Formats: sequence, C-alpha cells, structure tokens
Amino acid sequence: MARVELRNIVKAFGATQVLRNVSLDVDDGEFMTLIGASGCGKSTLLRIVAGLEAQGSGSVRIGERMVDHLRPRQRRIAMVFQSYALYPHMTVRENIATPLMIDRTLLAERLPLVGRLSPRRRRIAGEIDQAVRGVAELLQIEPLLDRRPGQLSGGQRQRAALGRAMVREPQVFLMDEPLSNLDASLRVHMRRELADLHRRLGATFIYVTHDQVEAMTMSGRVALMEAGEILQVGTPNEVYHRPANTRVAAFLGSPRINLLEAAVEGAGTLRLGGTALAHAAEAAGQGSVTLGIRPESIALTGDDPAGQGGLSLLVDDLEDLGHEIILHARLETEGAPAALTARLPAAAVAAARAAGRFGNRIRVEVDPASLLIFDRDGLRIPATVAPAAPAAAHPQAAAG
Amino acid sequence: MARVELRNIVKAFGATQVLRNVSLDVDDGEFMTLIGASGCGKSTLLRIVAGLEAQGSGSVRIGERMVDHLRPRQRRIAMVFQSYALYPHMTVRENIATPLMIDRTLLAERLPLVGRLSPRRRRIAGEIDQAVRGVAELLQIEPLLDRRPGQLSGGQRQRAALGRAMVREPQVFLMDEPLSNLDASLRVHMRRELADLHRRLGATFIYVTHDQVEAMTMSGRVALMEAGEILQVGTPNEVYHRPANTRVAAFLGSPRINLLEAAVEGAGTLRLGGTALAHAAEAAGQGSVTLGIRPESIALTGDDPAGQGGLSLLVDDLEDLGHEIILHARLETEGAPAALTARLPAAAVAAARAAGRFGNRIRVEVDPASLLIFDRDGLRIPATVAPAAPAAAHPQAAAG
Amino acid sequence: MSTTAEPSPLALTPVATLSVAGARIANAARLVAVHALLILALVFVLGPIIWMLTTSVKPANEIFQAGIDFMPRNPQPITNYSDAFASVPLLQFMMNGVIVCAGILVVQLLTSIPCAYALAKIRFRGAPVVFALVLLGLCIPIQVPALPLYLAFAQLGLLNTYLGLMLPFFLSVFAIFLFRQFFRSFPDEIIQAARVDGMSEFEIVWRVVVPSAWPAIAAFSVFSVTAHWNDLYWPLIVVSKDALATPPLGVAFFFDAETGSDFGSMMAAATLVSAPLIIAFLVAQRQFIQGITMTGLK
Amino acid sequence: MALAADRREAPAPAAPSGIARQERVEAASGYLFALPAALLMLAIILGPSAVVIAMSFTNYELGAIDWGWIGLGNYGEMLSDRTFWRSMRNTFVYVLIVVPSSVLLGLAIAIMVQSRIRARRFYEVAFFLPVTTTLVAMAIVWSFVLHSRIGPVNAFLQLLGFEAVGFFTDPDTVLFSLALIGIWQLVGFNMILFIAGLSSIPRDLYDAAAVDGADGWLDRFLRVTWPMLGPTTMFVVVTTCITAFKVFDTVVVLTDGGPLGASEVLLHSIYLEGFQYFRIGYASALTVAFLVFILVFSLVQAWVIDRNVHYR
Amino acid sequence: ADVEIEVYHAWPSHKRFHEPIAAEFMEANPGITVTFRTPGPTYDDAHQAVLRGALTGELPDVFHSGYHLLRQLSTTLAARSQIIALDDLMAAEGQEWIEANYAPNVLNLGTVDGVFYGMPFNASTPIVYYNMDLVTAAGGSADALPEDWDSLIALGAKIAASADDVDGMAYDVHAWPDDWLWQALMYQEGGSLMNADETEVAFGNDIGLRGLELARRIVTEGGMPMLDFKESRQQFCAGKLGIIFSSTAGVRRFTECSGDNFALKTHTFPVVDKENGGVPTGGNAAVILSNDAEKKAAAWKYLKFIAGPRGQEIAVLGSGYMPTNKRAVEAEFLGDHYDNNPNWVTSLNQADRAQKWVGYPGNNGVKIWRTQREIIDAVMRGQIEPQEGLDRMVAETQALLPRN
Ligand SMILES: Nc1ncnc2c1ncn2[C@@H]1O[C@H](COP(=O)(O)OP(=O)(O)OP(=O)(O)O)[C@@H](O)[C@H]1O
Ligand SMILES: Nc1ncnc2c1ncn2[C@@H]1O[C@H](COP(=O)(O)OP(=O)(O)OP(=O)(O)O)[C@@H](O)[C@H]1O
Ligand SMILES: [Mg+2]
Ligand SMILES: [Mg+2]
Repeated sequence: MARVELRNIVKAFGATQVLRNVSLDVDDGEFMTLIGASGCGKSTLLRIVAGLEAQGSGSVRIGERMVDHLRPRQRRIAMVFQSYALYPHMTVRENIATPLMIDRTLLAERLPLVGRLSPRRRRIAGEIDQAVRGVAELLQIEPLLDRRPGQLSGGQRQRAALGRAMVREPQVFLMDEPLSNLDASLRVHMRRELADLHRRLGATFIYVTHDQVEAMTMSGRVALMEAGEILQVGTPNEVYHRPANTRVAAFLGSPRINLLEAAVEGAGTLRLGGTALAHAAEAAGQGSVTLGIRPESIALTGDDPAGQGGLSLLVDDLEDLGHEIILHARLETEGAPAALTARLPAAAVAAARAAGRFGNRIRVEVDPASLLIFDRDGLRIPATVAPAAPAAAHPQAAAG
Repeated sequence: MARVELRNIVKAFGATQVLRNVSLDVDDGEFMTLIGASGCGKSTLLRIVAGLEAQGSGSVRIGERMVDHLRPRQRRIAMVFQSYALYPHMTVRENIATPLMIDRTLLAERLPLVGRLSPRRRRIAGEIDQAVRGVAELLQIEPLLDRRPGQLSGGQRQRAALGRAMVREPQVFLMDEPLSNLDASLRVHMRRELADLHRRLGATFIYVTHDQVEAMTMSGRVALMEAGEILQVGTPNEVYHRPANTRVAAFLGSPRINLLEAAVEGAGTLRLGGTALAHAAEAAGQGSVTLGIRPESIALTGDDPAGQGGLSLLVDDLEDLGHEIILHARLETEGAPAALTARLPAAAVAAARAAGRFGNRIRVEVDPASLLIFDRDGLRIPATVAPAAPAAAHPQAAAG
Repeated sequence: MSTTAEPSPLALTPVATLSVAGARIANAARLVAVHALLILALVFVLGPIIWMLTTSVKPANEIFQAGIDFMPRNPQPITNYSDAFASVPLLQFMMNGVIVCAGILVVQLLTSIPCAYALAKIRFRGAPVVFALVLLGLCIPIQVPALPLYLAFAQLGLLNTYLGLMLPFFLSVFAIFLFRQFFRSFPDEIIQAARVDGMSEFEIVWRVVVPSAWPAIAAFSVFSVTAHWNDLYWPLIVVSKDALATPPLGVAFFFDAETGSDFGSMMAAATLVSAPLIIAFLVAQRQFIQGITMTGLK
Repeated sequence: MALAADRREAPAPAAPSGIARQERVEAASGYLFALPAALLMLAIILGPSAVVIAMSFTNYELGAIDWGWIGLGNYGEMLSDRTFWRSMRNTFVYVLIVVPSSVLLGLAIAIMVQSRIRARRFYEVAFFLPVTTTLVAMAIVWSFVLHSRIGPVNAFLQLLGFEAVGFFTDPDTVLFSLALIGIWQLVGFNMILFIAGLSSIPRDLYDAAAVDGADGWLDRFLRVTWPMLGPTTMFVVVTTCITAFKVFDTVVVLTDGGPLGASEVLLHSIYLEGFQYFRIGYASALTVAFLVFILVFSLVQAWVIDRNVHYR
Repeated sequence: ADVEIEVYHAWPSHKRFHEPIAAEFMEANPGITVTFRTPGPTYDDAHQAVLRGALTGELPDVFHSGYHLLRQLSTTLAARSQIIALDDLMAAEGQEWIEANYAPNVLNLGTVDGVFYGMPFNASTPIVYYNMDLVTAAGGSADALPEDWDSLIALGAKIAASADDVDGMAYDVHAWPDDWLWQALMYQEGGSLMNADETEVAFGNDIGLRGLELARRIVTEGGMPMLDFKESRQQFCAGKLGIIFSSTAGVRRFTECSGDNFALKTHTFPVVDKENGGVPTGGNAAVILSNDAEKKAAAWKYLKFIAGPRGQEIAVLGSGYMPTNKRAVEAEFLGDHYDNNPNWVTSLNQADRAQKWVGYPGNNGVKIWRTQREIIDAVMRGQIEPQEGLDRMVAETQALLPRN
C-alpha cells in the first residue's frame, strides 16, 4: 500500500530544465536510493515527492493515492534533511513531538498563551509524550531528550532528526543526504544503523546521496540520475556489474572504470591495441566497441613465463593504499598510448616484486568474465565474454 | 639545507594541551605528511612551523637556522591553506604577485598613489610579472591569470594558491589539507599533480591531512599524530604494515583493522578462540597478545574440504561495494563472539557462492605473514609469523 | 509563480488543498492580498514624500487650499525652487552638509575599521575590555556627553567651526560593532596567508580586509551619512552662522513663524535637501542591502 | 585602560629567546589599532559622560564664577519638578508606542517583502526611503499633512464622516502624532534589518515545518520565523528603543513641547535647561536620568530577549 | 582696511528687508561688510542664543533685541561690559539730528533705566485682520467692523456658524512665542505687568482675571479653534478663518497670501479702557555688542542707516512695521504709500495708544513666558478656571522673579 509511483515528472526552474520526464516506481517497503552527481536533480525530485515543490507536469502516487493536490503533511511521508533541520530553539523532545502536536491539536490550541487554556491539550500532550518516548527508546536517544540540537554531536542530531521523521509513522521516508555532514567513521556506523532501521520499520525509503558506497551498501535498488534523467534503475549489483551504458559504468566505481576502444574482429574477437583480449559473439559486426574494464578486474600475470598472454603496460605511477595498490599505467597500443588504472592487492604486488616480475613494464591479464562491452552509442551489449583463443593472441602481442 | 627540525614543541591554548613535546625531523626535499584525527593538533603544529602561532616551548629550525624569532615571511616558507585563502578581490595574477611585491618593494612604494612615483617600482613590477608568468606556465593556469578567485573552479583555485606559494621559491612548503575542499574525482587528480610538483620542485613539503589515501599515496614519510603526540614516523608502507602500536594500526586502514585477543601457547602458538592460527616465536611467554588482522588479510577458505583449517565465522552483514564486499561477521569463539570485518574481492565471493560455500556460516583463513602481534601495552612485537603446525589446529577447530 | 526563491512564512505553499487549479487560484488570491497590504503600507510611507514633491511645484494660492488635492492644478516647477534658493543659501547648506558628512565618515572609517579588525581578528588581552566599552558606547547617544562637549568646545574655540560640527562623531561605536560582525566572518586563513606573504597587520587591513568589506562599508556609509546629514541636535547647539549651517538647520530657518510659512518654497527646500541622500541611497542601495544582509547584524 | 593592560602584558614571560615574536607583534598591533578608537571613545563619549555625572552634583550655570557641589540637590529638584515628570511620562509613552509598532510593522512588512521575487527590491527601496529623508524637512511636511483644520488627512477623515483631529494641537493626540512620524521613519530601517535576519534562516527549516504539518503561515511563523529571528529582534528592539528615547527633532520643529506640555520629552527638557536656560548642573542631572533609563531599558531588554534566543 | 560687522536678528522672514538694507548700506559704505548670522526663530530664542554667546565668547557685533528682552539683555551684558551704551554716540550726532529723525517715545523704546542701549528698528502693534469674504457671508460689513470685544466675539460666532469648515476667530495668546498678546490684554484695560518698583506681579487683579476670562470667551463663544501658532496663520491664509489678531508687521505677508482668494481688511485693536488703555509696541531695537573701536564705529554707522529714512522705507515695505524714523514718511521715501494702501494705515491709526513692551527684571524672562503661556492655554481650553489660572500665573511668575 505504500508504493511510490512517479510518472513523467518534469520540472524547470525558470529556463533551466531540472527534471526531464522522470518515471520511477518504488515498491512498498523498498529501500530506493537516488544517486547522481551534484546538481542532477535528486533533491528536486525528492522534494516533489514530499510536496515541497510542485512539479511542472507529471504525477506522483503514494500508496495508490494520487497526491499531487495534497500538502506535504497529508501525504503521510516524512523527510530527513541533510542539515537535519532540527528546530534549534526546541529540545529534542519538542522537536520530535512537533509533527504529532500539529497533527493532533487545533491551531488555537497551539497558540503561545491561549493554547494552554485548552483542556484537551493536556490529554493529547500525554499521548504525544508516550509516542516520543517510544521513538527515543528505539533510537537510543532517551538521555538526550532535554537537550537542544546545539548541544548534540552530529550523529545524535541525525538520530533526533530520524526520531522526528518516525514519530508520525509515515508510509514513506524521504532522506536527502542524511549522512553527508558526518565524519567518515560515524558515517560508516550510521550507514549500518539506517539499513537496520529500514529493516525494522518495513517502510518505504527513498534515499538521496552522491556517495557510491552508501548507495551500494544500503539500498535494495539504486536509481542513477544524470542531468535530470534516470539512467538506470536496478539493484546495486546490477548497476555495478551490468551498467546500462558507459555513463552509469563511469559513475560507479572508484577508481573509475577504464573505457577503451577495442576493435571487433570476425565472430567477435575483441582486440585491444594488438592483443586479442576476449571473445564475445554478441559484439560481432560492430566494427569497434568500447570496452569497460574495472580496475579490480586487472590482475598481474601469474607465474607463467613472461611474454605469455595478457597486456603489456608501462607503469606511470603507483599509489600504495596499504591494503592495495592503485596502478596508473599506459597500454602499449599502436596509436596513442591509452591510460589504464588497475587496483592490485598489495600482497600480489609484493609477491610479484619478490619474483622480479614488477618493473617499469609489467604484464597484466583481464578477467574476461568481468569485461563490459558497449556499442558506439555507449549502450552495453549484453554478452557472454569468453577468453580469446590463445593461439590468436600470440602473434599480435609480439607486435605490441 | 632546507631540513626542518622540530624539537620538543609544546603548545597549549588556555588549559587545553594541544601539542605535548613533539619532535620531528623532516629531511631536505622530503614529502612529510602529518596525519591524525580531527583536533589532534596537526594544523597547530604546521602553524608553529610557519610562525603563525608561537610555541609554548621548544624550537623550530629550518635549514639549519633557528627561526623561533623570525616572522613568517622571514622563514622562507610558503603555506597552502585548506580554503586556498586567495585574496578574493585580486586577480589570480595579483594574488600570485603579492608575496613578491611585498618582498621586493618598500612599504612606501606600495602606498596607493605615492607608490607610483617610485621609479624602482616599475622595474620591479616587470621582474615580478616575469616570475608570475613562469609559475603560471608551470601550473598551466596562464589563461586564468586575469580572473578573480570567485570565477575559478576548485581545482583552479588550488593551482592559483600553489602558484602564490611557489612564486617566492620557498625552501619549505606547508600545506594544510589542501585537497579536502575538492570533490572526489578532482581530489584523485590533484593528488597526483601535487606529488608530481613535489618531484619537480625538489623542495621540502610538510603536508597535513586526515585522509589516509592522501597520506599513503603521496608521502615519502608519514607522521601519525594523536592527541598532540606523534605516534610513529615512517614510510607509508612501514606505518601500514609495521605499525608501532595498536593505535597506529587502528588509525590506518579502512575498514579498521581487527584487533582480537589471542592466547599464546608454548613456544609461540597463537590461538584465537579455539583455533591455532599461527606461530610466532617472539610472542612466546606473553600469555595473551592482541592480534591485528587487516580485513584484506582474510580470505575465504579455498576449495579444500569444508571443516579444514582456518576460522569459522557467522555472517552478520554484507556490504557490496561492487568491486569488493565488506563482510561483517562474528568469530565463533569460546567466550563472547568477537566481531570481525573482512574485505573480500567480489569475484571470490561470487565464486564461493557459485560453489555453495557461502552461507550463513563460512570458513576463512588468515595470511599468517600479514598478522600483527601486539603486547599487553599495545606495542607491536616484531615477529616472523609462520603458519601454525597443521596438526595442532585440527582438534581445536572442531571444538569451535 | 508556483514557488518562491526564499523561505518565508508567507511563501506560497506550492500545493494547496483541493486541486491544482484550486491551488493556483488560492495562491493568486494570497498574492493579491499581500500586494494590497504592501501597497497600503506604501501609501503611508511614501505619501508624505509625494506630497512634498507635489507641493513644491504648487503655486502659493493652491497650497493653502483645504482639501486633498494632491496634484497641482497649475504646476509651476521653477518658482518655489528659485525662491528657495533666493531666500536661503541652500547650496551653502548642502555644501556644508557634504563637508561635514564626508569628514565624519572618513574619520569614522579610519578609526573604526582598524579597531573592529583588532576586535574581530587579533588576539590581545585588551580586546574584551574594548569590546565591552563598545557595547556600552552603543547605548550612549550624543545627547549625553553634549553638555561637557559644548563647554569644552567653547573653551577651545571650536564653536562655529567645521571641526566642532564633526568632532563628536569621529568615533562611531556602531561602526565598530557592525564591522566587527562583518570581519568575524572573514576567513582567518586569508589573513594568515597574508602574514605568510609578509604583509604587516596594517597592510592586511587596507590591502586585504578593506577591499572585501565594501558592502559593509556601503551599509555603514548609508547609516552614517543619513544620520549626520539629518542631525539637528548638535548643529543647533554649535552653529549660529549661515556659513556653517547644515541642511536641517537650513530647513528649520524657513520657519517663518511670525507671518506663517512660505510652504511652497519650504517644500522645495525640503525636496532639495533630501534629494542628495535619496539619490545617494538609490545608487548605493544594492551594496547597502547586501552589506546589511551579509553582516547579519546579529 | 587598554594601554595599561598593554604595558603589563608586553614583557610577557618570554619563553626561549624571542619565541612569542609573532604573538607580540600581533598583540601590539591589536592595541595599536584599538588605540585611536579607544582614545576617541574616552575623549568624546565616556569622559564627557563621566563629567556629566559629576556636574549633576553641582549648581553650575553657564558663565557662573562661583559654583559648588550641592550633592543630590539637583536630583531633589528633579523629583519635585512637574516638567521633569511630565517629560518622563511623555518620553515613556512615546517609546511604548513607537517601539512595538515600528518593530512589529517592520517585521510584518519584512516578511511580506522578503517572499516577493521580482518586486522585492522595489519594496525594499521604497520602504527604506523615509530613513534617508531629512526628518526636519519631513516634519514640516507632516505638519501640513496633519494640519488640524486644512490638512489633507483631516479632509479625508471628514470625507469619511469623522471629526477633524487636532493632531498637533490636541494635548491628547499630539504624542500619538509625533509617534506616528517616529514610526514612519523607523519602519523601513527595521524592515531592512529583519529582511537580513530572515534571509539567514535556513530554508530547510521551513521545509521541515511543512513536512511536519506546519504549513499555515501562523504555524510557520510561530514555529520557525519568530524563534529564528530572536537575535535580530533583540538588536532591532534595542536600537529602536534608543532611537525612540532620543526623540527631539520633531518636537523642536513641530510642537516645541506643546500644547500644554503634552509633547515635552526628556531631551527637549535637557536642551531647554542646558542650552536655553544655561542651568548646566540641573540639565546634567536630567541627562543622567536619561542615560540611566536608556541603559536600564537596553539591558533589561537584552537580558529578557537574550534568555530566549540563544540556542547554542 | 575693511571692517566686517556681524548682525544677528530674530525671525527668518525678516531677512527679506534686512538683507536689502544691508546691501544698500554696503554700497554706500564700501569699507564695511555686513554679514548675517542665521536668524533666530523668535525673539526669545535669539535672546537666549545671544546670552549663550556672551558666555562662550560668540557674540555678534549688532543684535536686534526684542523690546521686551532689551532690559534683561542690557543688564546682563552691561555687567560683563559686553554692550555699548549709545548715549554718547547719539549725543555726538547733535540734538538737531536726533529731533529731526526720532520722536521721544520712539527713543524711549530703546532706553533702559535711562540709558539708551537700543536703536529702535522695527515697531508694531497688534491689529485685527479680517477675511472680508467670510465677514460678509456672516452678515458683517466693512463699514461696521467691531470696536469692542463683545461685538468681535459675536461676529466670530456668526462666522463660525456660517459654514462647516470655517472657524470664527483666533487670538493666539496661548501659542504666541512671547508675551506680547498677553500684555495687549492687560494694556487695553490699562493694566500693567509689574508694580511700580518692579518687585511684584501686578496683574493679579480684576484686569488679569478679565483678561483670562476674555481669552476663554473667545474660545467658547467666538469660535476660536485651539491651533498652534503656525496652523492658525495657515488656516487664515487658506481662507478658512474669519478673524485673526496679529502684528502689523504681517500686513505684507497676509496681503500676499490672501491674493485672489479673499478680501483682506485690517482694523484697530479693541481697547476697553479708552483713557488709559493701550497696546504694546512690538518690534526690536539694534544694540552694539562689540567693544572693538573700528567695529563699533562701523556698527554705529550701520545703525544710523537702518534706522534712517531709507532703511526704514525698506523695512516698512518689506513687512508692515511702522517706521521708527520720522523722515521715513516723507515723499522721498514712503511717500503716498499709506494713502494707497489702507490696510497698512491701521497701525498708524492706533500709534497714539502704543505703549512700551516691557520685560521682567532678572534673567528668567523667557522661562516666565513659557510658564505663563501654558497656564493661559489651560484656561482657554477650559481645563482650569480663570481665577485658578490667574492665581497660578501670579505665584509661578513671582517665583521666577529675582528674590531681593
Ligand atoms: N529554487 C531553485 N531555483 C532555481 N534553481 C534551482 C532551485 N533549486 C534547485 N535548482 C537547480 O536545479 C538543479 C538541481 O538541483 P538539486 O538540488 O535537485 O540537485 P541535487 O542533485 O540535489 O544536487 P546536490 O547533490 O548538490 O544536492 C541545480 O542546477 C540547481 O541549481
Ligand atoms: N586559537 C585556538 N584557541 C583555542 N583552541 C584552539 C585554537 N586553535 C586550535 N585549538 C584547539 O586545538 C586543538 C588542535 O587544533 P588543530 O586545528 O591543530 O587540529 P587539527 O589536527 O588541525 O584538526 P582538523 O583536522 O580538524 O583541522 C583542537 O582541539 C582545537 O580546538
Ligand atoms: Mg541535493
Ligand atoms: Mg586542521
């Protein structure tokens, strides 16, 4: 009952088109993450769902109900803001109580002095206090209830903001980069806490971030946005391993995926520089394709005699991250040397060094199964990539 | 000649002790990184070197010269700030020229109207312009010289700030988190550019950051600070792989290193939970030690029959980062289950899953060579760790 | 018109209750109501100013017509103005106003900017004391020290001099307060960069801080100039000669109580006297409003 | 006093030779920068104010050769002086009318203006215009606009069927008329300050309030705007108060304290006693009373508001 | 070398004759420059400013003092030797010259306790101005303008009743900047301010009481609105006020402002006691405040000029004041001006009733009037009874007089 359906949402601010025909279905109880570069329209989309911004055209349904004409409070949603947006002059308790207070009392009862005269208000206040306590218990912020936001740490503020969002038991939680103001270690912690909360509440979450790690680790599905459009929707695994196009592939993953021009020969032999790298029947007839090689799909060629299979690289730079080493190298191709980044386990490099196989020029191999193939328009060609016939590789490699 | 030597630097702000007896030698031409958590005193130390802050006691030498009594400009240093600190109302050209202008002209010559009367000024202005151009060329910002900082992107501002620092050809560059205001991809880029610049200039760099990746990738040596003290100084490799103590080990590496209590038996058999994990003669007689296990040193147990060697884990949570998977698990030990985090290559997990070896309970093994052993006080025991005798391991594993 | 750029309690909530069309109508209605209220307030605020302008071009016999004829029937744009110039040395008054205001403003800036900078950015023990004095000074209007100042000025022969007109205002605690607020948000790192670049504190102020403080300077200038251009109290006390009279004194002299006042030329004079300020404000308003907003004045 | 502190500080416990150089340079320039202002402050504000307090205990009259200390004599006379009590009462009434009206009106206009997009600048400038006009000149305008017999406002009132009002000639209304002019000149000023305050309220808070259901303007105002404007309100109220206490120009030009002393205000009394009747001692006592009231008013307000606005 | 003399006078509107006179004087005396201080708003304000200047060393060289304050001014300044007695200078001009130019009662205006300090420059008496349009509309006529208070009040009442937006009359004693109109109320019944030896207030009698009652009646019966000084003048100019009492000095201004709007007519001030009653002579006398010999000589020259026939001609035509110089009415000067302008003659018609406008002894003249005025105002507004008002006036005035 708390599905969220966006249909053909269009939004412009003045002359700038911010959302171009965005449609998205979020299932009941799903954790959907909107991810995209800064300024791509994520917040705007979220605010349209919340009713804080009116769409230019298109419609929003929340739990089978058209909500276009409803005010935020009537949409049964809650929102958590990047800045937490706690009321600085209220205690945490008052902050959390506010949505309920507004929901349950009449305007007159909320007026500064007059309000106290209402007999109903006392009863309601009791109920509300119950609810606030319940939420505080869940979030383990009971000891903080009488502090002001200014007296809280980032993580505590975060939890208070969550409490305010939860207390009305909304069908849908909207979160706009709720973790981006926290420091790294707290972020890791809150990441898991949020995922946990989602599991416990069973509500629908729509979560905005531009942090890949958050998107990858927390969400059921990810919607990747760019310039007001959704490029792909899918599970984190899908978008990472089966990106719809080069833009998605390039956005996810750090270091960035290597995108290299490759020639397609015959029945689908993919040739990079001079080397036949793999074989993909589906690419046959394309002339040339873009190969996507994740840095982690590149491995040092093992103990087989040097000169055997794989690619020969000129090492530019090594960045030692301790547990792994980022290798910046150039592919010795025929034309201009193409840059290539690889992510190598520190242990593997150490081993290779020890074996004298790690000099200025090294040989690496690419796991064909993880190769991504994109056509001229950047769209991925779903392909089962097999290793190239070893025979085919040899003569060319010598030329490289 | 441009060594920097800090001797017993002490500094307090009011009652808070910010630096406690810090000594550090930075070699001529070295890239030294100060890393530590927020508030540990990195910036304060840097500012003391610059002469922007006076130490409580202790002394600073730059290039064999005591500089305690010298003002910043006399110390032949340059500083690059986190916010770049460009003069907002001046063009890039004027920004870069300012240090030279101040250096070479008299105060009278810099006065608004009077200054123009000086004949010397014109000549000097010519020289300065030469110098500014030289720097701009090196940094490839010539086309930006006439813009104001407000009209530049983050990376461009960064380069302008570098230009201003370089133009006086200082002996020492001090940089306070110069990359932290840049977005992720630009940061990666500028990281390499800075390292490159250091190589070309050959000057001494003291670089403050709280980003491990920066520290690990750029520096010749790293000084790790905590609460106003330097915990360890060494090459990135040293501090990562041979941390002086648990604090250093815990600070570097993400996810955090696993620190687990282990019992030492006999001649140095290290026993975790019930499993004999490794053997280290140097630990003999310690009773119990703390084992440091880097998340990446944990690997899924290979194709050998289940129940064979290694540790048995209960899986709590998986965070799929695409290229790798962070595993949160509990070690099935005798007492309270100890938490363990492992970093597994996505491919390995996929393979294990395919082979049906990846359920709620999994078996992993730890590369003994990468094990770190700390004594009761948290100090690392330099040890050559060998695999435990396989025989010893078996019976206990069954008990676990 | 669906949303507003700035938050405000009256910002139109984008989505109202009934339907999209209903919401549009409700928003439009609210918009009209708000503008109606604002325009009503404008009548109160601008009415006298407009009346001054129209009266300044009315012939004498139309002015003392009972009633609410705002517009002149036979406008005579010149007569009252030339009368005004003829009967009092208005240009002289305005010139005096310019000299006095400029003198005051320059010295105020020279004294308050360094002090505000010191309070905002320099660590020295005396800072809290000086700032406490500033806060105290904020609550002491010129009328309090006026008597001793008058006596002292009489002793020093400063009555009926420009210096006498300006001296009591050479220090503006308000300026110190305002600039301090502004400078506090000026990044420390830029100042440190300047120190590393070798600038003296003095140079930092005029080379780095002042050029970035234009909005605050503009805002303060508007306050200062309007206050001193319009001040009546002090000039009334120290000036007794036409040659030194400031604009408000000049206007006050039009009061021709014995035979009733010559309203037409009085309004012409009032217009002329107010005009420079209004024009100056219109020119500086963008900076002024920006300066006020940036300073926050909190 | 800044100097004294400096001298004590200068030879600070200088650690190893010359270590605190930068700090001393900094501190020295701090004192140097504050010095001219501090001296001027002493010379033209604090010193003379102290002299006023001293003179209030004398019977000094301008030009008098023999004068002496009379202790609290002036204050005694003040307390039994009808004119003093009257100016006191009038000043208070004036402040009590002007401050709330101009603050609330300024706030209301600021809120309405701030949410305009295109018209905002126009309104800002238009409402601020009265601040830049010469009050003396505008007082003359007001004197005619509010003429009790032939002024346009009365003509309008009579058109609506009301009695003509003696704005400046009826002792019961004259203070209100002066207050009206005071409000007229202050509203734009307060509006600008409030707009500055409003612009610094984070938009997120309004959004949060909307999601929480506070989407009516009153709820938004009570829950976000008003609490967030606390510091601005404090500043505005205190400055408005001081300005209101200083009412003088309009009284001198328009009513000279009349009719029946109904518009006699403190500053005008001080001016008359000091600069017209030359009774410096007595005028000083009045001035001290004036200063005390301003200080007490400001401090009490600052304290009351301060307790309710500082959240951090 | 050139001598500069600085002149200070009250009433900004007087610039319109002071300046042309000075211009002619300077033309005739090339070695002397005359500069003016910013005029004081009223006689009282100007007087206080000069006293202040005396104490701070900022005195003008020539000052036009209101007659009623001349006594206080000269007493105060003479004690500090800051004012010049003009007797010697007069005597040096010769008796013949004096007689040719000045009547004794005129010179008396500038004389304090037998010493001649002030050269009379302007002289005026209060007269009545009628808006004849309103008078006619109310049934009055130009030939039968009231001569006594009762009929004046009756006419005022009729005018007030004749139209909605019109008021009857204004006798602005409650708003007048000095006590001139109050003295007029006393004098017209033959009363006086002080007793003969100037120790006590003398109006604490029937005359004083009747004066206050009359003032109150003008309000209650005569249709007088309680406006302030400027407002009633503006209202008269606007044609909405039937009768106004004012100085003859305003003839010119009122004539101008009435313009085509309504017909203006002046009439003499009603006097109850035809024998002893009179009207106070308003105006001012010029005093010399500089001890510098050169300036003194130049100032004397200036005084002779402004109080001479040509100076007076300009002053009279610029205002409506009566000339203080006998020769001013000669053909060469004012000539037939009075014949052609009947409204200007009124002041001359009551010249024989002109009495000296006196001031109080001591230093509190200005403050005394502020005090009295407020009580008169309260009486006229009906807030206190005339008797009570009179008692308070007497008591409070007495308290401000010198004690000895
Ligand atoms: N009220 C507004 N008026 C005009 N333009 C706006 C407004 N709000 C947003 N925009 C513009 O719309 C675009 C999308 O903004 P949005 O806030 O949705 O981006 P975002 O994806 O949330 O970015 P970020 O990650 O930086 O928060 C941006 O270019 C922004 O400048
Ligand atoms: N001027 C100052 N006055 C008082 N305390 C200060 C001052 N400057 C720094 N501190 C305190 O000194 C400690 C160290 O500050 P410092 O700026 O050196 O930390 P840091 O290591 O640079 O941290 P970060 O990574 O956040 O920049 C902090 O606790 C800080 O609060
Ligand atoms: Mg956003
Ligand atoms: Mg720092």
